[in-house]
Amino acid sequence: MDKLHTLLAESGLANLSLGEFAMILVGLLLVYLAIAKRFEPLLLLPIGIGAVLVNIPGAGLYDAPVYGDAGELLSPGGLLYYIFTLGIDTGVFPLLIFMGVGAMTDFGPMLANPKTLLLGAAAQFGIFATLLGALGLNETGWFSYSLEQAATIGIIGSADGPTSIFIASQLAPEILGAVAVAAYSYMALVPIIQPPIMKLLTSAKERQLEMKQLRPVGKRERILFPLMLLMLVAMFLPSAAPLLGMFCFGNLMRECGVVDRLSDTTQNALINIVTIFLGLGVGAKLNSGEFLNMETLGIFLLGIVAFAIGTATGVLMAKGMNMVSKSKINPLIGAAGVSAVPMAARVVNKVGLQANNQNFLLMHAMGPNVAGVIGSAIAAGVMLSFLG
Amino acid sequence: MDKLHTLLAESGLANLSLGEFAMILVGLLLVYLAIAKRFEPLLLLPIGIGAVLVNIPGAGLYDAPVYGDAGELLSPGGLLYYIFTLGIDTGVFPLLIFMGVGAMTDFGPMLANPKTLLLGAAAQFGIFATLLGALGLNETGWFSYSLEQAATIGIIGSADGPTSIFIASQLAPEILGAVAVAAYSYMALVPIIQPPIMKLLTSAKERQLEMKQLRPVGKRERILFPLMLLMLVAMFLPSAAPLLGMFCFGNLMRECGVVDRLSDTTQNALINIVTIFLGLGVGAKLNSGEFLNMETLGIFLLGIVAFAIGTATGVLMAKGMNMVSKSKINPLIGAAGVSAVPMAARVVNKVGLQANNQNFLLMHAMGPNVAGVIGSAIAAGVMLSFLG
Amino acid sequence: MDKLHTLLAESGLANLSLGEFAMILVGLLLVYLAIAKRFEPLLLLPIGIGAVLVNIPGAGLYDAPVYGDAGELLSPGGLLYYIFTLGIDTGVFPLLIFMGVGAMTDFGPMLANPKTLLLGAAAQFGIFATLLGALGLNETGWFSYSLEQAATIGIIGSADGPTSIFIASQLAPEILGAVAVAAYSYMALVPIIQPPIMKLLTSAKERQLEMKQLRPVGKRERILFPLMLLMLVAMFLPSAAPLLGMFCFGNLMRECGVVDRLSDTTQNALINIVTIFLGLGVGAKLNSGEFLNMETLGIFLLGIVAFAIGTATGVLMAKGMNMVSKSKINPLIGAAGVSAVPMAARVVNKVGLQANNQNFLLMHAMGPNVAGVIGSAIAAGVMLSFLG
Amino acid sequence: MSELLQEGLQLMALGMGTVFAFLVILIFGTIAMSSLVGRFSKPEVAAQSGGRRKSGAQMDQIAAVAAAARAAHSR
Amino acid sequence: MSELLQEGLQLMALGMGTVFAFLVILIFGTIAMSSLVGRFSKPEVAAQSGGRRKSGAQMDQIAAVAAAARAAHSR
Amino acid sequence: MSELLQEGLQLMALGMGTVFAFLVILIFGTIAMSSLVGRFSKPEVAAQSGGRRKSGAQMDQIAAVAAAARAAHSR
Ligand code: NA
Ligand code: NA
Ligand code: NA
Repeated sequence: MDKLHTLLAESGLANLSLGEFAMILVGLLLVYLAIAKRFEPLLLLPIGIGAVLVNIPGAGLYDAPVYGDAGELLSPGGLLYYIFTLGIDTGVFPLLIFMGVGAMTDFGPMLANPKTLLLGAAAQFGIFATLLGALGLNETGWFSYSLEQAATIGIIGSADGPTSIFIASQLAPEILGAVAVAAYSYMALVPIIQPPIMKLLTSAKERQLEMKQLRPVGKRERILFPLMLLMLVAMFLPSAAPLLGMFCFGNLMRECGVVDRLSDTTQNALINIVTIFLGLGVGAKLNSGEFLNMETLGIFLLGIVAFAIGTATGVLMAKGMNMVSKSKINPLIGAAGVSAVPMAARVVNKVGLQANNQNFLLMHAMGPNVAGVIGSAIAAGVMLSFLG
Repeated sequence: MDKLHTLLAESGLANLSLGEFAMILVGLLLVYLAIAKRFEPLLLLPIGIGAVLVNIPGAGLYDAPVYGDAGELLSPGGLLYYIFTLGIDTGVFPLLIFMGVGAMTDFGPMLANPKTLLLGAAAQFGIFATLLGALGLNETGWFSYSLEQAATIGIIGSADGPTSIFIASQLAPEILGAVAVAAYSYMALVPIIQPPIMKLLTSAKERQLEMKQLRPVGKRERILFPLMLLMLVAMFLPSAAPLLGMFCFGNLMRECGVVDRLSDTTQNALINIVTIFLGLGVGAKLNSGEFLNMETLGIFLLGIVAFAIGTATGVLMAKGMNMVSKSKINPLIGAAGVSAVPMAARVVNKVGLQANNQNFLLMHAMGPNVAGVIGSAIAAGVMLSFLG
Repeated sequence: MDKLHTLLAESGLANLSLGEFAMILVGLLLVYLAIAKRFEPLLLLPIGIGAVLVNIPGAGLYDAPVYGDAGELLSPGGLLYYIFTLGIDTGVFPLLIFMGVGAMTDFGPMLANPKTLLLGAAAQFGIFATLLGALGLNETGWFSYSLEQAATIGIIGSADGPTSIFIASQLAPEILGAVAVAAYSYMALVPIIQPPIMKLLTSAKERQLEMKQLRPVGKRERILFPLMLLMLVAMFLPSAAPLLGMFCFGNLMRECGVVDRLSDTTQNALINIVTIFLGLGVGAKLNSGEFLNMETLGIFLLGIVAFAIGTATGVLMAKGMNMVSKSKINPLIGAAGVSAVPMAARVVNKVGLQANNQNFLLMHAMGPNVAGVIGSAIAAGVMLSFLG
Repeated sequence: MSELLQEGLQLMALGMGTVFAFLVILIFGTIAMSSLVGRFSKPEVAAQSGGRRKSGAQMDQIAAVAAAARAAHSR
Repeated sequence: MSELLQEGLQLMALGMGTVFAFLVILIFGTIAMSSLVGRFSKPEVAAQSGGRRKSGAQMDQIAAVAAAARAAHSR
Repeated sequence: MSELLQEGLQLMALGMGTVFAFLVILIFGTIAMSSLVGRFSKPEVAAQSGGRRKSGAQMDQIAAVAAAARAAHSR
């Protein structure tokens, strides 16, 4: 009977704190959003399950292993602990994902119209405005973000999951969970966040503007571009080299045509395996102590501001470019500069078609879209260099 | 000439102990059973090769690495050492396999006829009877199993490889090799072990009973079931959360329909890679010191008893249910409650067809079969909670 | 402004040493050779990128992690550091590649004509002659190779990438980068290195010799061969057991016919993932301190000598065998004994066709070709036993 | 009876009790869940387990756009 | 204005400056690269991104020969 | 001659000796194995290396039953 009492005393119900209960609900909410609303399911489903698992009292899935004096294993750690410690704390998983994203990225549209890179630069203003916003919130007295935390929150505006997770792991691991969830949630909400801003800042006539078809891009340009990008990073911003180095490596494997078996595996088995582990590991950071507080509320508030500002500055930059350049671009494609690949480009296409049903902007929006990935990796590099 | 002597003195033949020789033969026997008899080849082939490799004197495949005072690597460890230490001691590999098994499991038949879950419960009696049997053997004075070891031996009766290996890694790593080999061997022997017991406990008329076709099961039920199971585990038996949590996660990836690329990788590349390493790592525990003794003999004796008792209690439970319920089930399907997915369900189908050539029981037996997986994971959780 | 100075001061250009600049050029050269010249692109592309990344000053991709007193992570390490430390220093990646190569190897042609194994033995003379050559170079006073380094340089003559990397990781990690690059480069240059030597040592009439078609080889022989090879290694040369054990395991998975899903994954996802990491990790050893010196020059000089001598002794052995045996073989196939699978066999085929356009030697050359893999693994084992 | 054997009996009782209790709860949970799903949802076509169901939304997004890009852009 | 806020402003100026500077350099680099490629290379068929292009040389070498071996040898 | 060079010669002799000795043993082993297989086994169709040979038994068991379940159960 004694043992029965122990078992009952160890049951989840008997030990569940209110915080754990709330976090399990948060995990289930993420699972719901992933499945029923298709919110970035590849990440939010594993994150949600990770959050549920880590908050089961007594399950020990995030326990550290215990070693004896001679280094022998006394008690093994939990699965989520190993995943987080080996893959996320070290930055390894986000970098591998970035390699995979590189192998999935087609730079063709950007190479055909390189000035769209400027749109990818402008949209990064969302990152830094949000950083300032976070520091401004401190002035209310309700929040107390460090500069590292503010920078990490700003990077939500990169609209780029692995970049956000990598920066959080390097600068402010204590808010990694909230930042990752905010980043992926808002990426999924891009079709709701962006269109009103895009319409507010453009006239119907601007939105109707059709762009001329992009020139085809040859194989050599595709091969040389990632190498050139890597060299520029090496010369000017080495702190961005881990992120952009792996990205360029992935893209080079894709385009070079001589290592297709490596490229295929990178785009499939490898990125899928790492995605599962990355998601579970991020979910493991969704514990009540680090998540259920004002700071998290601020993160979600600021995150959506970051997306909105990035969208706006992207569109405004496009309008500015039209003032000085004679080859006009449709200012809507500036909104794709936030990245959120490829959701933002699709949104641009949709809003363009609403204004003019012959106006197919998808390919034109892909340029700023992938430019936004580069732009926010550069912004991330500046932050690492400034704060790291 | 000096060096030649060294080389000869280091040769396997010169150093092979009788125990190592015997264990190499055991490894080759497992390879033979895997290839020629198709005994669970996915596991027994790597286990057999692992056993051969670890018993080659001087090959150093299970050597621990040696570090200097400053933490620098003086001498690298052996491959099997790394695999075992990182993947099995930690419990990581069995849990990943369980995720993969979850992604391969179809709960449809069980959802269509949930009362078959009771059969999966009853068959777990084999586990606990065997635990008692192991402790009883101690009374002979020839054996001296600890309670942890007895529990680990009992879990062979789960007829579930990763569950057995996980429990052994947590409770009694010193008998992991023998327990894993016994578990997989008897799973392969299910077509020989089960039919006599099934026929002994049922009349020909009972065996002829046809069951009505199962209702189709909708997508929502399939998605909600793993979530519900996970919540029940979280509430009532957190110690089972690592095993069942990963299992439910895998199954949810399979059924939710929004992360098919993750589900595919989980069912293929990921589970295959982990299976190879798990097998090699288990094989590395087949050393003469831990394997060639009375305890191992007892493990093999008790393991088959566990299977037999589980089969019997599953069938008897089915007969009991027929006494109180008006919708009759064919008692043969109770035998599938031991798990051994899907071998036990096939055996049920075959024995059913022998009695009545129109009696297709395969789908009906899949319900208790997967229920047995859940049942033995629950039993494992109780043991971890009681003894961990 | 202060921070801007910091950023500029941290830029790659400001910190790039001449050595780093040179090594980045070396990395780019390898990338060029991989893509434009198709020099073993699966390895040389990742090696080249790894070399570029590791030589970007301030990028920190090869930084070791820093831990606090309580074992907590103060500063995470770089990706290439983790890859190298976990996968190459330990010897794990080369062994996994060897498993994959085993799963891709068809021993059929060798089993049909086992005496071609002698050719694979003779060609290993290149390894040991080069070892002597390296020690001889010491006499000039310009080089100072240790015995371990000389042996590692010799193993370039194995014409087998993973064997070279494994031996270097175990005996002389400080020259691993140069040795790996030399090994893969010369493997790519086999079509240029071998033909002149082959033509020099054979008469046109010898080259025209057609060989009779090989007998078909049954499944049982294919299954038993890797097991027999493994047993012989266990008995006579345990130090070769890690390499040949994994090789035989891979081949057994391929041939046994009962674990095709493991074999498929080994030949695809697993070997591709490990290849990417192995390449990046090897590239991380291409730093100016260890690469830009006389020793590296010597390694490249000696490496080509090793290939040339191995080719010559393989051909001469074939001619010798023709003197004592009545079933004649075309001496060209001796050149395939250096391994460089399958490049060397293709070269043999091409040279044979030049002499006689009906003379298809590809299959006949595959025997010595895979024999060369075994032969050099044995040679590697002797070195490990002698020096390890 | 040895103390160990007594502990074993205790573990057996506890274990089988828990297994049955848990699976009985699971049965009721499953029945309730299925009936709720049946009541509150539109008639649904019986789903096929696993495998790919709908095509469009399934593909990884990046891959999808990359494919679109390829198709539309570089002919 | 707090010191933190000042640092934030500094970081913003530095960050946006670097992002624009870098991407402008990248634009010029890309234009230069494309025009060089256009000038110094034979007219090239527009490439399709990723995927398999040429078939022969693509396959892993060992696999290729293994396949050849199978086809030619054991019928 | 330096001591190192002597050691090198020793290693060469030992190495080539071992390589030849091992491969000669392997030749005899292979010939013996092949002839034993030929003598004691029924005439066998020449096998194709690697790849899938027989279909039925190849599939992973769980997957097999899952597939069966799908086919038979939820249409
Ligand atoms: Na971005
Ligand atoms: Na079971
Ligand atoms: Na070789």
